Amino acid sequence: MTTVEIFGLLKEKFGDAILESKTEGVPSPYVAVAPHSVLNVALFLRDNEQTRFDVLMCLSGMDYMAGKFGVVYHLDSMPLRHKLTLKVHLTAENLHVQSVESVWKTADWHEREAFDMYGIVFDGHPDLRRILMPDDWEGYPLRKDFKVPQYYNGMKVPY
Amino acid sequence: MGLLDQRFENSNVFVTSMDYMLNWARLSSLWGMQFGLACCAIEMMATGASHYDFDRFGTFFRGSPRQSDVMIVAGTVTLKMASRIKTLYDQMSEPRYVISMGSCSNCGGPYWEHGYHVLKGVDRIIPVDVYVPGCPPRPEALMEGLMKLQEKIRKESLAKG
Amino acid sequence: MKEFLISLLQNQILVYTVMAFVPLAFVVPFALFAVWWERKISAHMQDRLGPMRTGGWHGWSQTIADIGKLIQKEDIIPAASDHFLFKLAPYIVFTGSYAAYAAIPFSAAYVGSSINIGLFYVIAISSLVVVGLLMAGWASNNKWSLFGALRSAAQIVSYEIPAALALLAVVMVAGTFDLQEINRLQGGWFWHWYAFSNPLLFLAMVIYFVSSLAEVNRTPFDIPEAESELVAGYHTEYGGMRFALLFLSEYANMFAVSAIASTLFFGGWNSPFGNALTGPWWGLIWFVAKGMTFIFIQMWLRWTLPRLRVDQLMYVAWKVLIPFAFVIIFGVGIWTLVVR
Amino acid sequence: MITTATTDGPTIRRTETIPGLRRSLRAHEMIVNMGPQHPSTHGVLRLELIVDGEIVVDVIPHIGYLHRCFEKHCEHMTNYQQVVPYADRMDYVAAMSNEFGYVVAAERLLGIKVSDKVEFTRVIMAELSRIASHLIALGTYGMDIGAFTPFLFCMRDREHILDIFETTCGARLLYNYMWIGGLSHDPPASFKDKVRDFCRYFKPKINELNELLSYNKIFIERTAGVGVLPPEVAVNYAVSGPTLRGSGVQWDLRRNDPYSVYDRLQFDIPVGKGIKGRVGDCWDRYMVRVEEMAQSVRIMEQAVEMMPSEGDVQSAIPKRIRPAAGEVYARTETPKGELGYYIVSDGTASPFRVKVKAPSFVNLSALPAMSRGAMISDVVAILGSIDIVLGEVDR
Repeated sequence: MTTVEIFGLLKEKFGDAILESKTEGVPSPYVAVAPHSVLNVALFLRDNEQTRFDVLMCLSGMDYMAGKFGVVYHLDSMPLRHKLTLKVHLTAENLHVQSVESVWKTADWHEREAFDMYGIVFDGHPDLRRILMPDDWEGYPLRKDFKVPQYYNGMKVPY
Repeated sequence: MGLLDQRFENSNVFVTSMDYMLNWARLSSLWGMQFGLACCAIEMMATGASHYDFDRFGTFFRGSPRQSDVMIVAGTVTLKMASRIKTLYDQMSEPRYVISMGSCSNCGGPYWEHGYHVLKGVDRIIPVDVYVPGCPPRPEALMEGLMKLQEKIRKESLAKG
Repeated sequence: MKEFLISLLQNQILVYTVMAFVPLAFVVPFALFAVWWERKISAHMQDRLGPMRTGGWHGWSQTIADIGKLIQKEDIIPAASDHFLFKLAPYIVFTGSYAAYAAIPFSAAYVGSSINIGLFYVIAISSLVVVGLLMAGWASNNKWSLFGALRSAAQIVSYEIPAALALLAVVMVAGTFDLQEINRLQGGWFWHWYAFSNPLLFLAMVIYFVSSLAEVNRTPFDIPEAESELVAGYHTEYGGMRFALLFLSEYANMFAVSAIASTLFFGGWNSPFGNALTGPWWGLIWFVAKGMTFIFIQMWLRWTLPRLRVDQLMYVAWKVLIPFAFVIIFGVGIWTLVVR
Repeated sequence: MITTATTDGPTIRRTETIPGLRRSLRAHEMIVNMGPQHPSTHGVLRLELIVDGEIVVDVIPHIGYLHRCFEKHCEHMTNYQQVVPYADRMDYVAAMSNEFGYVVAAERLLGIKVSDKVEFTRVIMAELSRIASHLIALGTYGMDIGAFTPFLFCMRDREHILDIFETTCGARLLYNYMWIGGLSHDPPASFKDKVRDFCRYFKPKINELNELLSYNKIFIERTAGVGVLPPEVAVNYAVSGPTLRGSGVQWDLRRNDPYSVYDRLQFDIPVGKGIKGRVGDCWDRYMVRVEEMAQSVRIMEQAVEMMPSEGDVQSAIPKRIRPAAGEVYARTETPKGELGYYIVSDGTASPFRVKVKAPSFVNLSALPAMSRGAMISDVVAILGSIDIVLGEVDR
């Protein structure tokens, strides 16, 4: 199925939770979803006979600058050989999005990484801890406004 | 300055030959610590393997820091890893030596500018005896580094500190 | 030899002290040589050269330098360890492996103590090693060490049984525990050696050899010090001279089990060619050569085989080797009845 | 108060909830800390093993000891080309494959089509890189199981590959060879002969490895039936590469989502069949790698014949790399599995965001699922069989 068809399918099923779909002007078309309905959409996409997205290829946190954040899901279907990009847009005031760890186990570490790097909180994640950075690290390094600390545990960080 | 120190100021036959023996033993048997951090570790493995064969110098790798003499810091030292490297260094028994292998552990390497999680040089936490430049250094370069360390050990003296 | 020394020194205690140090004059150079030998053998099996630079010719003095360096190393005793046991353990391990040499007949003219229960003594005293290893692992207060020690205790205790049973088969044929006597019974050509004179004893030899590998922690049974799992096993926390002592006793142990194997199954100091090339000195040469052959096989296996898992190790001991050893003992009993 | 000292981090009380385990320790359990300096963690991985005697109750991987801020660096580069050296340093065992993935993604973003000569050279390089990576994986796996010699044999064969790389681009390990739109150097005149020679040399060596290690009784005992990863779990964890194929799923991006010129080449996709144990055990994963090396040789033999000798390898390199605002997700099959680059461009000369889906990162996340209930020695075997590279896990 193409992104347009999937968008139609989702719109029919979830209504307002599906925000928009861009299929022109960008190399990768995508479907945007509201943060509070990601879990249901993900479950639907995985289990529906027409979509069967059994693989979450990639989950990326995003910082679009000026207080806008996002999460991008790249889905792949092994049996049906089609792909889909899901996007969730967030604002700096409310960095909460549903976790899809229960749908795709692989999301576990990806979500921890997005939390570690951007501070995006995945509600319902069983074990949301920092994954790459040390536990006592302050700040979210991949945010565009991140300032490198001068010292960490007594070690000088900048060159 | 005590009497003993003055005695050893001028090297005599006994001290020099003793020094020679002890230094020879130390420099011929530099057991490395078996741990690699990043890319350079692969080159370190290649150095230890058949084609280059570190064992020719008497160097082979021990898993335990207690039994190793030289720590080859092969790769990028991150802030999370730094305290562990310090611990490992502390666990080694004297006389111990450190070879910093590769640009990353020398000075941060390609990560010197934006590497918010990279320690810019392992010499900020432990003393380094020999720096081997390169990204990664070729096995020949690492051997050269080891031989430089041997030269350094050869000049050490038991009596003169 | 003892009589000669007594007549020379006129003092029993002095003589025994001297006699006790004679094997040391063999063990220490042997260990130095064997470590170098192992490194060269492994290197040549792996398309390498091994030590080449230390001491000139093919790095012959590599191990001497190693020992020289280990002597100079700082003596570290971890703060959280049990200091007394930590210090004691290497000596116990070494004592266990060295004491076995007292009863090993190096030559027709030399055996430290020609007791009539020599074999029994060797089996018994070498168990002391386990105590030392357990002590080392426990006292280090390191989990990897503890794992290594417990594994090695379980392993050595288990493999003592098939080893002892296999040796018992020889004792049944020979009718004596005296190692010197067992050697004499195998005199003559090499087909008089027990391994070749009796097919059942050949099997017993195989069982003994496998078990002895486990007893000295060699691959494929090197799980107590499994590099890739337990870092260095029970001697993880040992450095410097204490480590050297543990290392030395490992090699001493290797030769001890090889010596037992060659004594019981391959005629010990007997020449393979009947009455040719015999005599005390030739006996020593034959004995060491046979022991070295076994050590070479041990090294060969070590650099070829992977290692077993701890439960598979127990499986091999209790479900394979011990039943077979019993079968062999039974068979030897019947053989002895029928042949005699 | 019973305390359990770990060599790393603070002392943990039994009554405290352990992060990652989400419960406190039971009375018969013990924490064993494996790594970051441990001979068999293949780098600086740290595993917290919750053990009951020798049985592993749970495994908590701790990563990030080699987090080198790859994604931050990408955002700070002055142009897209400068990312390539950093991509090299992610999976440093198979750097060519990483570059390949990045240039495929960047070229898709820019809409560049490169010549056949470039494509075939890249394919040959990537396959050589695959063999080099698998050799290290198999060799170190032998070492994990306790056989030291296969490792040295593998490293010896790997040197032949590095020689080819060295004559082509001058570097042994990290190359910066593939550029967006081309290659840094024209392959030398002797390139094809060298590759052919290598193929001829290498084929018998696979049998040597099989005789020495693969069909060794002890090796099979140690690996068969250990660390079984059922196919549906594997897919749910999105593991990829030999780890996925070892579970019997025939999925290879070179075939299923072809990029470059792989659709013009003939090769098989080996999958785990559970010959020695069950489908998806360590031995299957190991054997998939061995068979893949033979397939890589096959690909190279074809590619060498199909590769045109004439042509400029730098003709398609753009003078100024400035893609229009947009994004691309491109994935390629590296030795470790599916390597995905998600590149977002905002129309400037430097990438706005580069996210890497690293195969090792994902494969490692399935480790706890595989190793619950195994023994400590098995954890080492399982970890070796999924073949992680920490540079890629931590990026």
